[in-house]
Amino acid sequence: MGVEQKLGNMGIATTTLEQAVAWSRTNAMWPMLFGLACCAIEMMSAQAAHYDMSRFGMELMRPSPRQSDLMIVAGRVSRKMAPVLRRLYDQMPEPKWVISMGDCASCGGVFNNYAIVQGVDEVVPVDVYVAGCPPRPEALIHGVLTLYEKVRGMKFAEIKK
Amino acid sequence: MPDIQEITVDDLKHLVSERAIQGETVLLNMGPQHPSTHGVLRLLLELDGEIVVNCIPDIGFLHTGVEKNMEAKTYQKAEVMADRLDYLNTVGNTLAFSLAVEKLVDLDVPPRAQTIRVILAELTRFQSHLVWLGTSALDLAAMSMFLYCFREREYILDVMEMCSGQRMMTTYIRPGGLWRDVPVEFEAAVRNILKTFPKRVDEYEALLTRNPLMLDRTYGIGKLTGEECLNFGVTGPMLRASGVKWDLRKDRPYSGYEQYDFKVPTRTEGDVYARYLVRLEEMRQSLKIVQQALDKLPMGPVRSNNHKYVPPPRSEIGVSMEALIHHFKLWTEGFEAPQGAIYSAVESPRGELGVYLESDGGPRPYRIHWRTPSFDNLQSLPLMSKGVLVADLVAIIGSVDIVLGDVDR
Amino acid sequence: MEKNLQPILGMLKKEFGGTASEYRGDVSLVIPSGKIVAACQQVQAQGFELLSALTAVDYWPEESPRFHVIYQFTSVAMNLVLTLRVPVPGINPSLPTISHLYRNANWRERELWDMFGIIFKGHPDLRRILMPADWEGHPLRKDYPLGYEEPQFTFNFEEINLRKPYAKE
Amino acid sequence: MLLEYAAIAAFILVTTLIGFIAIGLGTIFGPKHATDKKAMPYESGMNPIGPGTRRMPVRFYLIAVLFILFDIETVFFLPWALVFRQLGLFGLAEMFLFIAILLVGYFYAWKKGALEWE
Repeated sequence: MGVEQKLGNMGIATTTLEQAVAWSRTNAMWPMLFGLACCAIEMMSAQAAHYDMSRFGMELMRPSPRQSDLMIVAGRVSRKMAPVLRRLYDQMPEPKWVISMGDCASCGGVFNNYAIVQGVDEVVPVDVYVAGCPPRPEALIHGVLTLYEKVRGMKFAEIKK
Repeated sequence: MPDIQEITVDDLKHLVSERAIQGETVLLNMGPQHPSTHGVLRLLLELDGEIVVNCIPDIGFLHTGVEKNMEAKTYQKAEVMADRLDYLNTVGNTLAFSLAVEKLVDLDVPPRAQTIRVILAELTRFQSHLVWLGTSALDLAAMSMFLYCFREREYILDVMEMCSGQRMMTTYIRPGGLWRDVPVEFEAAVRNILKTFPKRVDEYEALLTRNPLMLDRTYGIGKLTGEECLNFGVTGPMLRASGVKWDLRKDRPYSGYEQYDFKVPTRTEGDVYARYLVRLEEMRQSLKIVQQALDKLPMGPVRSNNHKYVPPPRSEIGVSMEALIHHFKLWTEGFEAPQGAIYSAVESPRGELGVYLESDGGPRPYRIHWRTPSFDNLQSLPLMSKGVLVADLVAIIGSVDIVLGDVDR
Repeated sequence: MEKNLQPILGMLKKEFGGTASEYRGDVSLVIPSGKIVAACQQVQAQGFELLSALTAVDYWPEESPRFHVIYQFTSVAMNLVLTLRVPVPGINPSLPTISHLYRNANWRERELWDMFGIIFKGHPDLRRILMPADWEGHPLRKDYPLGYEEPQFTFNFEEINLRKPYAKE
Repeated sequence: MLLEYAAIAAFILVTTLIGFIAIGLGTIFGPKHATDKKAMPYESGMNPIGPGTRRMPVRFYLIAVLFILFDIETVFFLPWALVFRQLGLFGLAEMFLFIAILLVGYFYAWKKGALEWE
């Protein structure tokens, strides 16, 4: 964080600022429109009216990595797609998180063969793993809320300079 | 982790026009991560301003090696992967796999199971057309259509979950019948769908069919004639929108489809608008089939009693010795299919979904090839997109209704 | 076997000398690899407009005809289905292309080159289609390993954790 | 008289202030990790082919100019809309004349095919 680099830990002042920053991050975290396979269909129904992820601040699925804070890897990552996924992760601006949705993204799932990367944590650092094949929309929303706990728990001190 | 390979113009020079080599036209990636490619399809576009001079599709970004993986699994375990191929037509995939295995081992299926299979397959066709209608209307800026379609889709997913416990990847259809009988509330839920959905389809029709915006964006765009379709191996709604009346449910019926009377909608223009009309009419016909199948649902067993291939019901295991032996053998080693090679095809929402299954007498398929419709339907995209605007290309991709799990396998 | 498939089959057998066989109602004709393009032209002339499937089978330990390339034709007008099988040797397997007759053979042949290593002479743009461009080996061959990696459960969590290439930030 | 101008000045001041605050907070507090990969142009995850800047077809410029032209026309509606009740019939006729002139330009552009893409 910018202020942390400049002012260092100032007790009360930075904790209230942390809460303010955490509040602003968790209430408007825009995921990147990055559907790969079957989990993308469940992500779409989680985004649609019935389950409505917009209630949790995910109002828009931004197609370009420049305007997104969160990458939901929804689906199986093939060997040909892995470098593209890494490039998209690098092009996202800094406070960024990754949810690996579904078994195929988390550990290769039912496809244990030459074509699938066995777990997307070999390509991008993952914050939250959501189990299920495909996980129900409620499971994805539960994953999102666990990510929000992680974001709220972030202290400025440990943030990488 | 290898980096992305650098592609220069000269190693594509046999594909692009010479104006690209002189740098007059722009080579642009409508790449794997793009909102309107309906999945991880990469189109290398050669653009002259907004006009698409050349479109070179590049697929394989979702290649899961299903055919190789299925060779390493027994027939029961391999079916689980069949669901994930065309993830919008999950019941259709397991139906294609089960019909292929039943044809190979010559297994009978009780009539009740066949009727329930038809009901679930037609509901899946309806749900797949809903996702197509929602996403391709969203590409044409009809945002609310996406929300309406996914609202209806929840009802169908509830029925699937009621039967099998899983919303999408049900694996409910097994070689020899079904996993178990449908629950009691099944009939009421499907009746409710049959009561409300025709009105919903009329709502979509009212919103889009005579909408001047939709007409400007879809009428006369992406034309394909019947001969071109057949030459490209295009099947399904795209072929029927070009005037060729070829529907596997009608012409090569399977699983009891010959007992139902339904119309196969065809148009002659063969453009994006004709495909929209054909798919909308197919949604109505699917409801008619479900109606007739539900009225005629016979009682009886849902699994064949040929226990060499079909696990016996749990109640019998405690009683008879053969059932225990069959059960134990089937779930540890799987059944040995006779030596031979067969090809059996079903009509998926996208076209002819065929399974070439070859067995060498062992418990595992020696070779299984999935003839998926989107693989061939996508090959006609470069022909359709010559000289159109990029915005029209988006409408054409929507009308082809590709599912990348289907294309890359 | 549908009755109006007989004359076509008889004529094809006479002209290309293949051996016909029927299994579960599917008629298939084995044709030597030299005559496949002429056979496909003849089949297309007979009214089989749709090449519904083009795939291959790898009989690995046998070396002489190691691959069987399978052409599956469908006639929409006459509602008929016919299969042609072509044995191909294992050492630098190659076949002439039929993408000028059926345009969907273009990608199908590219897939066979990518997955089995069967070269199609005369193909306009024979590149890998499903695997990355710099991939070595042809995955669907029987002697190509499945690429199975041991899944990480609780009992073997630590030792797999050591050698799992986690992504650095 | 001065009071109205003060109100407009305050309005302009507050709007620019809000703009600068929003961007300023971002630059001060936002973490900055510029990596070379992040600076590369985004082309749906692939490497762009060929130079980024090249000759653009003139039609893009044409459409941009037409847009600006008719956009400014709508800008003139806003002050007119505030006071058109006091102006009465004269204001209405004046505005219709203004629109008519611009419509002539619009039909000219339409017939010359500036709106079609080819």
